[in-house]
Amino acid sequence: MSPVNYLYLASLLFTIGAAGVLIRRNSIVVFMCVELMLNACNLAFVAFSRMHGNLDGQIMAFFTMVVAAAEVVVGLAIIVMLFRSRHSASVDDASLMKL
Amino acid sequence: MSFPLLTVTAALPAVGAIATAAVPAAGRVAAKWLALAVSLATLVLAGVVFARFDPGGDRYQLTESHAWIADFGVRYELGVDGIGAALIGLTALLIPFIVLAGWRDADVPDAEAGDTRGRRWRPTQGFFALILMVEAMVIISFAATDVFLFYIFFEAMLIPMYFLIGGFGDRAHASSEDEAAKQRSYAAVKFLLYNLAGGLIMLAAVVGLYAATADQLGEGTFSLARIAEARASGELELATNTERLLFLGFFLAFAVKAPLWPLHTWLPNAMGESTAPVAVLITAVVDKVGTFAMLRFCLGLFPEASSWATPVILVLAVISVIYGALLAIAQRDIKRLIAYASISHFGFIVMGIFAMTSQGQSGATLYMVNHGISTAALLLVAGFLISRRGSRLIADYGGVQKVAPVLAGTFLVGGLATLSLPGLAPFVSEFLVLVGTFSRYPVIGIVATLGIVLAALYVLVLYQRTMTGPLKAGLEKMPDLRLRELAVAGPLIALLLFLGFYPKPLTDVVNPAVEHTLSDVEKTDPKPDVPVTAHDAEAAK
Amino acid sequence: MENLIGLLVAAPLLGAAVLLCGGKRLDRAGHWLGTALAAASFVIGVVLFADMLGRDGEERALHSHVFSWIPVEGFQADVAFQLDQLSMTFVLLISGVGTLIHLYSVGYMEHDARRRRFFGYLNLFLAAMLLLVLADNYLLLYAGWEGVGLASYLLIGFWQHKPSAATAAKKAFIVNRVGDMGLSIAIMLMFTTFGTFAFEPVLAGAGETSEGMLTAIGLMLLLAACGKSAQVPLQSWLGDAMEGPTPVSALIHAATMVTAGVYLITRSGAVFNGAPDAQLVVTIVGAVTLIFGAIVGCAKDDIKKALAGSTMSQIGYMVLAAGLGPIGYVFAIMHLVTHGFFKAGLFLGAGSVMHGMNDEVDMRKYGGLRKYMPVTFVTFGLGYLAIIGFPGLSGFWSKDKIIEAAFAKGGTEGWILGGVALLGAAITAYYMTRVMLMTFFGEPRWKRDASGAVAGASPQRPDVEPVAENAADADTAHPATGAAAEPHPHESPKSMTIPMIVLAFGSVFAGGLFSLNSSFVHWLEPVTGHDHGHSPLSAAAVTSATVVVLLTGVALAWAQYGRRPVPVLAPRGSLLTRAARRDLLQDDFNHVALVKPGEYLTRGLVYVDAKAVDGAVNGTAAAFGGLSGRMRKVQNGFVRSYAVSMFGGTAVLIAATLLMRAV
Amino acid sequence: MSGLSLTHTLAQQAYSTSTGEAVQFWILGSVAVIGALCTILMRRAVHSALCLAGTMIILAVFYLANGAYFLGVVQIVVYTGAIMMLFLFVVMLVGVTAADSLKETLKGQRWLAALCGLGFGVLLIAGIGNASLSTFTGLGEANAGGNVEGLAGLIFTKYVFAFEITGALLITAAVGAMVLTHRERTERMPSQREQAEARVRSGKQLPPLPAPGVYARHNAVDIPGLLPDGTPSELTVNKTLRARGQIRDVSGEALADLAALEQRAEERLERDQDTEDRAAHDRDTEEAAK
Repeated sequence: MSPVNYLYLASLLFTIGAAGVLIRRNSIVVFMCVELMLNACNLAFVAFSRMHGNLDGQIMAFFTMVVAAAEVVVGLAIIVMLFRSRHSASVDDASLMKL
Repeated sequence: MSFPLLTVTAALPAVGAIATAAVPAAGRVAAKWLALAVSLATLVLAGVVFARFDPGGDRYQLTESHAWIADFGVRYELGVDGIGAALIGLTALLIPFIVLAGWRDADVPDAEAGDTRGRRWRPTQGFFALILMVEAMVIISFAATDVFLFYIFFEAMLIPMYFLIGGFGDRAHASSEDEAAKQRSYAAVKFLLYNLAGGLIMLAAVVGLYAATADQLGEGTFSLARIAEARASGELELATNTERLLFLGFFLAFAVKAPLWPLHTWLPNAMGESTAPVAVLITAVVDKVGTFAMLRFCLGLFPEASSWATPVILVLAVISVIYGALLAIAQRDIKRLIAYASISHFGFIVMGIFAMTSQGQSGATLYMVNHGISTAALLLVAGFLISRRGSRLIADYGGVQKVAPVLAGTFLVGGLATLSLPGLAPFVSEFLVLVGTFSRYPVIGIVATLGIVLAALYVLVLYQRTMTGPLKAGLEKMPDLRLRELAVAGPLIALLLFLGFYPKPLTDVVNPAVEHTLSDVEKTDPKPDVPVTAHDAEAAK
Repeated sequence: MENLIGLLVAAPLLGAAVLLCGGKRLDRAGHWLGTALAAASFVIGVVLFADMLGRDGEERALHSHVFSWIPVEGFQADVAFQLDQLSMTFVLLISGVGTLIHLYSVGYMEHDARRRRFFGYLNLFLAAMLLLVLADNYLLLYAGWEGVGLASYLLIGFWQHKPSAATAAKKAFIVNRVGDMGLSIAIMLMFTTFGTFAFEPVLAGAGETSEGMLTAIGLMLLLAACGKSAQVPLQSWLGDAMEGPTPVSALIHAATMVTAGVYLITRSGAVFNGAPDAQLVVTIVGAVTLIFGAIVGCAKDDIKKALAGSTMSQIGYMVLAAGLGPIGYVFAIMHLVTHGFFKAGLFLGAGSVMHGMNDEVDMRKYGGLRKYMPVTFVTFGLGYLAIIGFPGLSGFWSKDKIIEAAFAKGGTEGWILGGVALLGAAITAYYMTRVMLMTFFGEPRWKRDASGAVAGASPQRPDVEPVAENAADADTAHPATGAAAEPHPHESPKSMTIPMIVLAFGSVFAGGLFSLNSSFVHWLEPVTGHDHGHSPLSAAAVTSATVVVLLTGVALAWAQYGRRPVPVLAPRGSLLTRAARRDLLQDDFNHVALVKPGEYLTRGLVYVDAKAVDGAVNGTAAAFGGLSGRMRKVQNGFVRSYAVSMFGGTAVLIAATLLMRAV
Repeated sequence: MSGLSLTHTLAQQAYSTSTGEAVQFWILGSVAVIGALCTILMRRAVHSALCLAGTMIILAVFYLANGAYFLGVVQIVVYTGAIMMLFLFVVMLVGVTAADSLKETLKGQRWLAALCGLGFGVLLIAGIGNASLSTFTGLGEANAGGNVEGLAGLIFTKYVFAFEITGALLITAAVGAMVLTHRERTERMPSQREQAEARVRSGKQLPPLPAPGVYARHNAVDIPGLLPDGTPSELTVNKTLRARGQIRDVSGEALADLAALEQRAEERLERDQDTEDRAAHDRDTEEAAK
């Protein structure tokens, strides 16, 4: 089996995650889907690093994780705020930009 | 560097405008007198310009030239040729009458005036300040010999005009006051949009001109003199298509302003909704900038393109002549009727300009002046009439001449001038235009001649319905012209008569300028088939 | 001497200016001022005439260049006068008859509150007409031409508060405008052809250009003439012009306005001589109008309308003559002058009658007036004899010559035209006799009907009101007619009778005087040229024929109106009669052919302007508004739909990259 | 010879992977995909979170398989351990049971999403497919000195700035989270009196809510107290339990017990009756004997 399959898997997961972002209304779930996409990317990075035989890819994945962590922290905080302010975690309720 | 006469002439009303606007709410009357004084002073200065202008001299005189926006080769260049001088004279002449005629138009009951809603509200001051501001801008645009400078004021004019149209209307002509206000703002917006659209197209053309000159002369310029000189020396050779596009850009803007069919529809609304003095300002002063610019910029900058476009433009012009007259006949509203009449007259002017004959263009220039005066006379008197009844509908009047013979008389004279009766100024110009057009484009000339019959129709129908016949109920108490109103109508009529019998002062100034323009477009008058000299006339006897 | 020419025009012009701008303080003396200035211009005319007689035929023409009017490169219009025999004839006629009419109006209008203005207009009229005949170029003539139009407009519509008057005035002006259009086109043609439009060079150069061009110019001039001289097809305004006060009618019909056309054609003789087709059209127009006017004249019961019809046909005679070329010019002018006398006399007489019958115009309500107003009767009678061409009186000499000339044209045209002219003479005799009989003979019919019938009958001058009276109620009550229950015929005041008497002399002797060893011919020959042609009939034959037909006409009229009493109410009459009463349906024709379509056209255009021209613009605006409204919906504020678009965008980007790499 | 065999094996490793890894890939891969799908399809956030966690663990395994040992561990510790727990924490905070319906409210959103997703996936896969990735060099020598050391080497040399910056980022994030979630009490806390008045004004229940449980026979919070007529009162139970539907309704058995009680009382009374009769009869017979 060729490691390219990892890439296929990664893109598949990424797509699923993206679809989730688009479909789900619950902000937390949406957020999870984003995480899923990030992880898919990480998988791709790792696979690439294996293909090219150097560790830069893994470094990228590493940074991704760090950033993801930070992002999650802030993002969840925002979700909590939202929930407090409008007693709902639905992204559709946060549509004040509507004309 | 001699005395900057033109700058001062233009600056005076601008300063006056600011001063007028600064008058506190209490001093309404003072503001009026101030405005009148300023306009009269401007008239004097314009008289000096006219006197200092030497018909035999250079093409542009009283020139001033300063670098302005060096990076873009924009210069502050002023200078008048005969045409400019005549039109500056016209502007400065009409404004005092407009001020005098609009004496009460902007007044509000003292209850409303002064301190309302916490703000100092001074419509009267604003009205006269705006009028003076327009005057200043118009004068500059007549004097500008730098395309960019002209463009700026050509556009800036719209702002005060917008407020004059939208802000001040004759009271209670429509069913209700706010109904009237709605129509007014519609008219104002329409005016603004039409002219802005034209102006933007022109802006594109201006930029294009800069690019072309920058491309060929090394450094871009807007100076008429520089461009003409470059063109003469062959440095500047615009590609045919470029020139045509630029021409169209300029012409559209001017055709909207002029206005030429089918870009005319803003005029009836604007003139109908605004007060008579403002309507005069629109049709007699501001619109002239459009026709003037055709003469100076379209022909001056793009000769080949002008002659290329001539046939189409002439057809449009003749359509305007007939179309405007026909619609004038059908109008029920005095001011709109006059507006459509003006459209017809502007058709004549454009026709004269693009006939490319000395008669046509001299005629067109005279026409600008005469139409200004005659329309002012007719429209202002109509305004007095309307102010008495508070209605613009022809149907609301009748038999006025019994109660107000002088008003009726002045109205009739104004009307006769509009239908260009010999002995009154417009006849001279109209006939010149007709002859000038006919001698090169006979068919168009003949069709346009229909215009004089139609003109008789709409003027006389208007007069018959308003002034003659049995007296309409409610008009019994209508007063005749007051002294102030006589002071407006009288001099205008006198002027019409004078220029009708002795237009020489004007033609002397205008002819050389027209010769220059014709030489720009490299056109000469068509020669008569059988030139008859006085000599063989003698022989024949 | 040259400088005096300017004064001819200046005097009445000054009068007009003073009277119109003078204000109320001139009300008392204004009319005398006007009359005096008119007289002054007549006197000047006489002086110049005497001076002119002093020189011999060729050198008689005087020129005076006053100032340069419209100087534009190649287009030099001057205010310059030319006084030759032709102009002189007109000057004398205009100022002479004009002065008399002024005098007459002093009496006629004395009850009118706006008499001052009336005289102002009269002076303006004279000034314009004099300018017309004195101009030395076509443009200045055009100025006078339009000036006449204006003056006629003001005078016909003098009683403006009467809608009928206002309408008539407007009609006159506009119909004239159509003619003016012809004149201006003619001038433009001249300018493009000859590079000038002064009489001398144009007429001198006429020979050098193509016949086609001359025909074009000629036809345009004819159009102009038709307008002013009320020739078919532009005749319709003349009848309505009777709405004006009677002196105005007299002035328009006798001395000034309608003669302008004849003057124009005669003046432009050189052009017409070069264009036989144009001439033919002129003669046809003349002939048609001649009959047309005559027929209308027969049917009218309104005395002024009847006279108007006769004017039309008499002018027809002149135009016909002018169309004949050098054979006719002189006689056209001669008839014009004699006609000036007797027609003025007739109108003033008619006015005097109306004055006596408190403005009743219906001849069927006259009758037997000769006992009550003898002077009027005599002068009117002389005028009548003159117009029907009773041998020895003015009309006879001039009209007879025209008929001769018509025959002398030769060929079939000659016969036809001559025949028409003869027929016209017969009809003229008929309807004028009719007028005469209905007015002055027979038993009075104005006593018969109950009081108020006359009072109620269409009043001519409802405007006669005390100066002080409040203007507002003037059109509700007409003091002049409202007051008088019953007519009391009486002779008119001196100021009215004197002019009539003078004119009567003119209408008796002028013709004879002119024909005395054909002095008039010699007088005009240098200007118009003259040749006798070769008449297929001897002069005697024509004369006798003329006399015979006019006697038949008279006899017919006598048979119908002299022997049996005239019914007060007009009988229904034959189809022709009814048509003729309606001016042979000219107005109906115009209404159907021009007015209605015009109205529809303008209304349609208004719609087009609002919907199409304006609608196009508004439509564009609306389109943009709608579009942005749609676009707006996309911005729904839902994060997820934004995300979809982002995601889609990424997909598209990827697709693009792949494509690029694939390519 | 041996070196040669070594290079050979390296090449072997380079061009394809071991069968074991293949088997593992196919099994775990499909599980991961299923987990992902469950993540986006489960109606309850909790379940989604759990599925996601599962997927992440599988990914960790894949990292390990790809020679990213450090990352694999970090994945489990940080992601599955920390981040997912954070998620669960928030889910609890928001309410575990709030199951949102999967019914789409935005028009066409779902179709568009499906379309985009499909197109995107297809494109991505196509892209990978026609990218020339056939040959690849394994991590053999990269990891020669140990994976962690390798990474450390890179992080502290090549990527040191990025590393520092991410550190700063983390700090900022932490502070930011605190700032966001910290609620400043801006106004004075309402006194008891004010609260009471507010309650009166809003017409809420004034006295404390009735306690759950019945007659001290039950003291569980999930059992509603009974009204005098024996029907259960919702008010007595915590609304979370109510929301979860975890209410044990005991009113039925209470009534049954009551009935049974009366039944027994009945029987007891009857028995007393006939014993008295018998007693009376005995007394009569005794009196007759005398």
